[in-house]
Amino acid sequence: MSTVHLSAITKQFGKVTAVEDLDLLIKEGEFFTFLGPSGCGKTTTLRMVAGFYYPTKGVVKFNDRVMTTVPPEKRNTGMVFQNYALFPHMTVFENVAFGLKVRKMSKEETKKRVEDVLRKVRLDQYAERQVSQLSGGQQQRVALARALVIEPDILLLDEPLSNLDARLRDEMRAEILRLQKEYKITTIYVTHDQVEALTMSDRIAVFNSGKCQQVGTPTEIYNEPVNDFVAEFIGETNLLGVSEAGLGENHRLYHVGALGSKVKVNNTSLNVAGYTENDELRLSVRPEAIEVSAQPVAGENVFPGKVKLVQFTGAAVHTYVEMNDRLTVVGTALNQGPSTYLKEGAEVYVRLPEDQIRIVPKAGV
Amino acid sequence: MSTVHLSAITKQFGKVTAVEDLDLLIKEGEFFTFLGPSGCGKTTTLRMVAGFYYPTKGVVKFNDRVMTTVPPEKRNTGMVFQNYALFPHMTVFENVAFGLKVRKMSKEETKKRVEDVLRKVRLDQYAERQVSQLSGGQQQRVALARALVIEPDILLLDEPLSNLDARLRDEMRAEILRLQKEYKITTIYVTHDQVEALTMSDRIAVFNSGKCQQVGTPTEIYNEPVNDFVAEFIGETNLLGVSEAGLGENHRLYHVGALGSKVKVNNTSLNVAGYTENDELRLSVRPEAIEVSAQPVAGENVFPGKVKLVQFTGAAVHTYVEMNDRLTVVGTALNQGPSTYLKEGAEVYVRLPEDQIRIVPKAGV
Amino acid sequence: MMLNAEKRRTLVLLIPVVLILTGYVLYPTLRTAYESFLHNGVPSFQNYEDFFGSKAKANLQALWNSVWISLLSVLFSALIGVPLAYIFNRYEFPGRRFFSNIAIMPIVLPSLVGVMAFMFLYGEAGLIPNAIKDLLNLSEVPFKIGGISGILIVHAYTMYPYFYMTTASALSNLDLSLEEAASNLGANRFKVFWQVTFPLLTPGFVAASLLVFMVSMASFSAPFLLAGGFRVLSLQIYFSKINGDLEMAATQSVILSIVSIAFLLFMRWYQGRKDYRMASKGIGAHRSEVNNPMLKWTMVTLGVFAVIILLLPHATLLILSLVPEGTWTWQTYPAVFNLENYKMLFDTPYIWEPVRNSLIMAVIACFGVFVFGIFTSYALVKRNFIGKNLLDILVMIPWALPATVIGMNLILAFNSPNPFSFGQILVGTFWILPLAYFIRFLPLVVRSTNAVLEQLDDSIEEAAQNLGAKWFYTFRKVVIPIIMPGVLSGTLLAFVQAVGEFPTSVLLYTIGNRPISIEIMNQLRMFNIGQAAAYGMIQVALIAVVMFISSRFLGVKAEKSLG
Amino acid sequence: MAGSGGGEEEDASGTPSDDGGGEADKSGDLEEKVVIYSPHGSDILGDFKQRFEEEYGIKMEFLDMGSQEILDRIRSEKNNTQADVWWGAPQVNFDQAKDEGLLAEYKPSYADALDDMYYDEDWMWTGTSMTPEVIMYNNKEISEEEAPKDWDDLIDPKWQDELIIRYPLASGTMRTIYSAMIYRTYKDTEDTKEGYEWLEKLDNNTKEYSANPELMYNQLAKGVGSLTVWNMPDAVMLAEEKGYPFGYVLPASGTPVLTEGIAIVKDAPHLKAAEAFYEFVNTPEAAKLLAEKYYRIPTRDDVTDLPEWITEAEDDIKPMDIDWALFQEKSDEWMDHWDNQIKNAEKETGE
Ligand SMILES: Nc1ncnc2c1ncn2[C@@H]1O[C@H](COP(=O)(O)OP(=O)(O)OP(=O)(O)O)[C@@H](O)[C@H]1O
Ligand SMILES: Nc1ncnc2c1ncn2[C@@H]1O[C@H](COP(=O)(O)OP(=O)(O)OP(=O)(O)O)[C@@H](O)[C@H]1O
Ligand SMILES: [Mg+2]
Ligand SMILES: [Mg+2]
Repeated sequence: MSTVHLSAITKQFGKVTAVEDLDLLIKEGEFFTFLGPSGCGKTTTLRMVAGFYYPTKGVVKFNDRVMTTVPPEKRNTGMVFQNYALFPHMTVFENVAFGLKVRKMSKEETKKRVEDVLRKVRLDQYAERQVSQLSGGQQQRVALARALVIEPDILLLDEPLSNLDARLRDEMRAEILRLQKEYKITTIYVTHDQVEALTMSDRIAVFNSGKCQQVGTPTEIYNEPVNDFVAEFIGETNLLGVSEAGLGENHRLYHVGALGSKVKVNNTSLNVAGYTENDELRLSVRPEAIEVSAQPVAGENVFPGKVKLVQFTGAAVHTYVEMNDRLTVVGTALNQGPSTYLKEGAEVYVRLPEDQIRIVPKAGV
Repeated sequence: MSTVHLSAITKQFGKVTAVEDLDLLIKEGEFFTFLGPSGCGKTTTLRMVAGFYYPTKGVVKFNDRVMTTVPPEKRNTGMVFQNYALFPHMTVFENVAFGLKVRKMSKEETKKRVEDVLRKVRLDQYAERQVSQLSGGQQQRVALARALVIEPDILLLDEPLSNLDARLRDEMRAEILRLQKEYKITTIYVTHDQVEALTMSDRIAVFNSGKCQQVGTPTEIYNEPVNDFVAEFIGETNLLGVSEAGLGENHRLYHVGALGSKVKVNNTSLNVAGYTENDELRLSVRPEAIEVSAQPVAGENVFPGKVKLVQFTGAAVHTYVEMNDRLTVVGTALNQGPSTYLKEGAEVYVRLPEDQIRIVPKAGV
Repeated sequence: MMLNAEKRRTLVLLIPVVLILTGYVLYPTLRTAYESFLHNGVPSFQNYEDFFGSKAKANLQALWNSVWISLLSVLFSALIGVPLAYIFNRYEFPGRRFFSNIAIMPIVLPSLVGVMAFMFLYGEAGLIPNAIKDLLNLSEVPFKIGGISGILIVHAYTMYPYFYMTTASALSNLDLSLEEAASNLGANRFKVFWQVTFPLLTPGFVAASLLVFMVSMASFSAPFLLAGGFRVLSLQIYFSKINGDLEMAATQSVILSIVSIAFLLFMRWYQGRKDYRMASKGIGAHRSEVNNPMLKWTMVTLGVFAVIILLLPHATLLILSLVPEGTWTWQTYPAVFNLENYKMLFDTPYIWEPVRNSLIMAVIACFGVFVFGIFTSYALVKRNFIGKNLLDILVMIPWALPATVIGMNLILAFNSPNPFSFGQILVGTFWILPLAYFIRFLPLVVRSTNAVLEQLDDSIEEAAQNLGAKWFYTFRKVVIPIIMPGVLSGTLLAFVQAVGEFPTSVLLYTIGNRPISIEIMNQLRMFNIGQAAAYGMIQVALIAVVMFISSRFLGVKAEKSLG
Repeated sequence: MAGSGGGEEEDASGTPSDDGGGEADKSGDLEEKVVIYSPHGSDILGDFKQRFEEEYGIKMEFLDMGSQEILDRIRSEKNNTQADVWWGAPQVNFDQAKDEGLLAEYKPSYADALDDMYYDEDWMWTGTSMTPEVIMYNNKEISEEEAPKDWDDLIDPKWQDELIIRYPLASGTMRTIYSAMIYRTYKDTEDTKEGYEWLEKLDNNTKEYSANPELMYNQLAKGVGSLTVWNMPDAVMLAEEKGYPFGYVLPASGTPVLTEGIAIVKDAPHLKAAEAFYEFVNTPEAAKLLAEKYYRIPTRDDVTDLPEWITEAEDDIKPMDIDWALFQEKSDEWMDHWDNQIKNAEKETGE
């Protein structure tokens, strides 16, 4: 029930700069996700919000209160640590009850709420176990329960579901979202699971090497990445180096070096990101947008190729098509049973739909 | 370069039975994956293979040697621990070099190989850091490098990529597979990421509560689950309770309680799992198999419904269709841009293709 | 301004620590240092000139002897204490608990009678050498202790518990999956121990090495009783004092402290080079399993054997207490046993008074060191502030100085009213002894607590704070329970030592608070070795009971965290 | 016996405390208690406590500790005096205390019965018993005939490794003996050379330096060594009381005789009681009791019916003529030399 405002935050460890000049405004009750490669500064940022690190430069505000150096226990945030940080000398119940005991809640009320949350994370039978006797995923759920049970103003979740199986993860996601909406808890979420990020978040910030690349809603981030880093990092994509080659009425032409030919792209802001003259350009096309077909297909941007590999991933099937010795593209189709898979080595036609291509600049370093 | 043979393995911790009566034969050079919900006994099994636990009952064999109580250091396995278990008093380099030093490898050779593997896990710049100064994902990669560098006979990986982002995970997967194939290392892999499991594995074992439910290749497991637990656990699916309702020439009829009508299913072993008379039956149909359309569609098993929720997950779009107040099914389509999404509340038609339905028995407890 | 809250907290923590240390350690020590710069009452460097000049030969030799004896004592204590701790804490075998309790019995042995028991046991006229001689019909005793070997053996025997206890508590906090990772990488048990376990126990070793080094630098009874002519610094101090040259004694004390402190700084540096916080993900405290029956029985045999050796001096003490006066003089073996010594002892009307005094004073002092030690150690390990090294030195000084010097310091500082004694003259009152014990044994608790705190991952504390716990609450409910094994082992050591403390007691006791050790000493002075031994047995029994109770009731809680 | 003894003593002396029958009267002008620091051990002290309390009806408290410690302690309690009487220590200790101004003057009623060897010229202390030093031997190993007869016999090479010596720096007895050995020639030559040479030879014959008497007795009794030098009362006591196989020889050429004394501590909080106690422990009856039961040779020449071992030896004791003031002045230096040069040269480790 707070906004979180980070302005011009920099954090250095000795000579290492973990976070650089970060500006973020997270709205009240928002579910906000940090995405980014390993070591890009997500945990560090979270810890500055929680109060375990003080920024080297910059200000942290909750609502309008400056919190930069307020000690952690006065911030009423609930955090799930990347390494869980469970209290080894306590049982599961005691771990979860800790925050309530601190808040001087009555015995019965504590018991009720702890049992309640343990049921939600499917650990009600484990209440009396020592935490060292739990499996990895069970420990992670204890950490989650411990942060949820205090119904904090701000919830900080550092990869809270990374050790859970898909089904349980679904349930936990639903539970977190339910609580979050119910109590309007401002939530900052760190995850490496893109589906998780895309389905749960109100907004997402994409980090790279301590810098924020883009902030936006999931569809914005996915469909309208501002640069090739975001395009490539979120979801699968085929990235091809291109250069401008002409302007049509409703479309633009780009020359694709690796294909040795031109590609037509709709001239909308959805298909062409903002860029300047000096930028190197990339063409990004998602595998699921690519049509791969054994028969010649009608339309623009059709190129022949040869199936190199067919990869089964459950719901989807990836088809790797070799266009020439310099270029392979991936297409994705839904899994409609083994009979529909293309054969490796088959000659195919690949279409890059002009309305689903996006031209982005190369990210600065 | 060993087979791993577990016969009739049971492991108990006091009164808790973590693994029960497990039989597995993992072939030489095979990439074998354990899948299963949190706390089902995956880590425990892995630890018995590594030699950290001794089975309460049963025998562990590598090739034909009984290894049940051979100490860990004589097994030449390489393990990535779920909790990393990095040596806090050593730098990244020293951590990785440890196994080589134990093997009395020369200084230069050690240096060469450590640098090599660190480059592969993208940590070459971090060689001299203390491990406490690394981010979670970086630590995990050190653990991975440490296990890979010794090129063991058997590689045991306990959720080795859970803290990595999708892109890095892809790279690491490729690296693991490359090494695994190159040196023909028998690999046992634990993961919660199904795409990972399905794309990497030669075979998969699905566990539930300490018991093995099914062993098979990824397509077998996905397309021909033996029971509803496996069907539901691997991938998304719609599960409907059914009862037998008749037998056609090439098809069978099942009565779906929740729909109040019959469904036609092809009568092949692909579409109907083995079951006995006493089994309760379930109909499983994957979301990506379901056709959802605003126009009435031709064919069998078409039912009307109303769109309840459209969920964007990146490459795919899930459509939740309410058939009646007892039943909602999910259909998945590829993301072809926001314009193609169905509207919530729209009247639609849902087809359950008869060749993509699978009838499975309910799993015993 | 940036680090306000953090700094304020550190400050609040530091103020009492600094105050107490200044008042009761620094101030008295400075008094002594000041004394060393007086020559016949006039300020000068004469004493130091003497030390390195005219008296250099003896002094430097004593210094050198002290140093290498101490280093060897550290080595030997480690050689005994570490393996014992490892075996008794790592392997589950029949009688493990019993053995592990016995293992700290040496520390129960009252120092003076203890060393004498050693001589009765292993000296040239001792029971064991003569028994072997008679059994094998040798013409000469096969071995005897005495001189340097004697000092080293006695040091190793009485000081290895420092290693044993700190190692044991550090082991209990060690993440076992680290060892598993090592053995998985192909390291055999030996390598695992040397390359992983051993380095990770560094904080524990550092603590123990410091304690042993300093205590043997200052050790008195052993060199004095076993090698009367052998020159070590602690004896030089004693003799200077006996010869009436207080200023020289002070000078020698200063030198001794400087050496000890140098060692302290060296160890701190050594430890500071690396990180020992086990910050791995989740909790990996799975206990390794041993099923090998061979190994198990080897352990049991080893255990039994060790226990016998460890308890022989106690047995000797028991024998001495049972031999009536005058029946074991020239005889090789005692022939008559009865309870006469005990009877004579219990006939004295005030027999229980010293026992009660010792207990009360030890309890008071231990309560003090327990509380104060935890806070001090926490400040030292988990807080950053300027002058941390200095504070650490201050804490260790009472341990670095010979006990007699501490006693002298206190006399000098508190035989006139000053603010730290609340305007009272403390010398000659009841409180001076508990205070002395408090000061002397504070380093024990601080060291052993440091060792476990070093291993504690910060994120545990952070988690508690994040859940809204105030610092103190976190400290009480999270930090303390986790470090309890370390704190308790330190406090237990302190208690045991306080009950038997002699060198400062003898300087400071009064009629009203006469402790056991003084009573033993008095019996010895009257040549009543039997009654002294009987008194010693009472002390042993007393401490054994306390240890038993604490391991029963407090140990249970501490062990819970081991999983 | 104590009761009647007390009465007689007061008759003879006419001490400040008035005579009178009742105990209550005796304690009339005394303070409620008296505090004694003494190294005499709880046996003697307990015995005297009982007798004194019976006689005077006030409490006697005692601290039982070594004489060196008493000195240290009285020194450290200077600002806050706790003790009234210091009973028992060699005269050197008292002299030192006197020099430091720690003692109070008191001339006891029995002053006339003391030889002037046995009191301080300023009456800061008086002697209560005397302690001649002797050569003590294990009579299971050495017969009476074989035993050395005089100091110089001890340095005969045939006793190589036969001597067990109490470590001299820590022992008043041994310091006195060692100093006396130097003083024998020093008093004429003003040179310590001969004395040092003698000590060097003694050091040669010494097998072990014992840290405390108990260990020395043990080593001697069990035959680790067979000879030592020690004081006569202890030698008698050990043989008669504790069953040690010890005999002793009074050196023919004379021996140092130590005086043990008593003194009142300066600023004693219970002065009257202190004086009463001072008198009480050196009545003839008390002296006799000490001699008979606790092997102390009285300094008073008016004690009769002494045990045989004292009367027999009385003629053999030839007190060495010693300048105690010089002793006190020089002995630190001499012992320092012994410690640094003599012991050093020969016996590094004492092994
Ligand atoms: N030392 C122990 N004592 C008691 N029970 C234990 C112990 N270790 C594990 N268990 C229990 O055994 C079961 C299996 O644990 P295991 O660690 O093998 O699970 P897992 O399949 O690896 O789960 P996850 O995916 O969450 O890591 C769990 O229910 C766990 O609580
Ligand atoms: N105490 C420290 N000292 C030095 N460098 C540090 C320290 N803590 C973190 N870093 C570095 O700062 C960078 C950011 O770390 P951070 O933990 O925020 O990464 P992250 O985004 O959470 O990564 P991951 O997804 O792998 O957990 C990393 O490169 C890390 O090595
Ligand atoms: Mg992180
Ligand atoms: Mg696991």
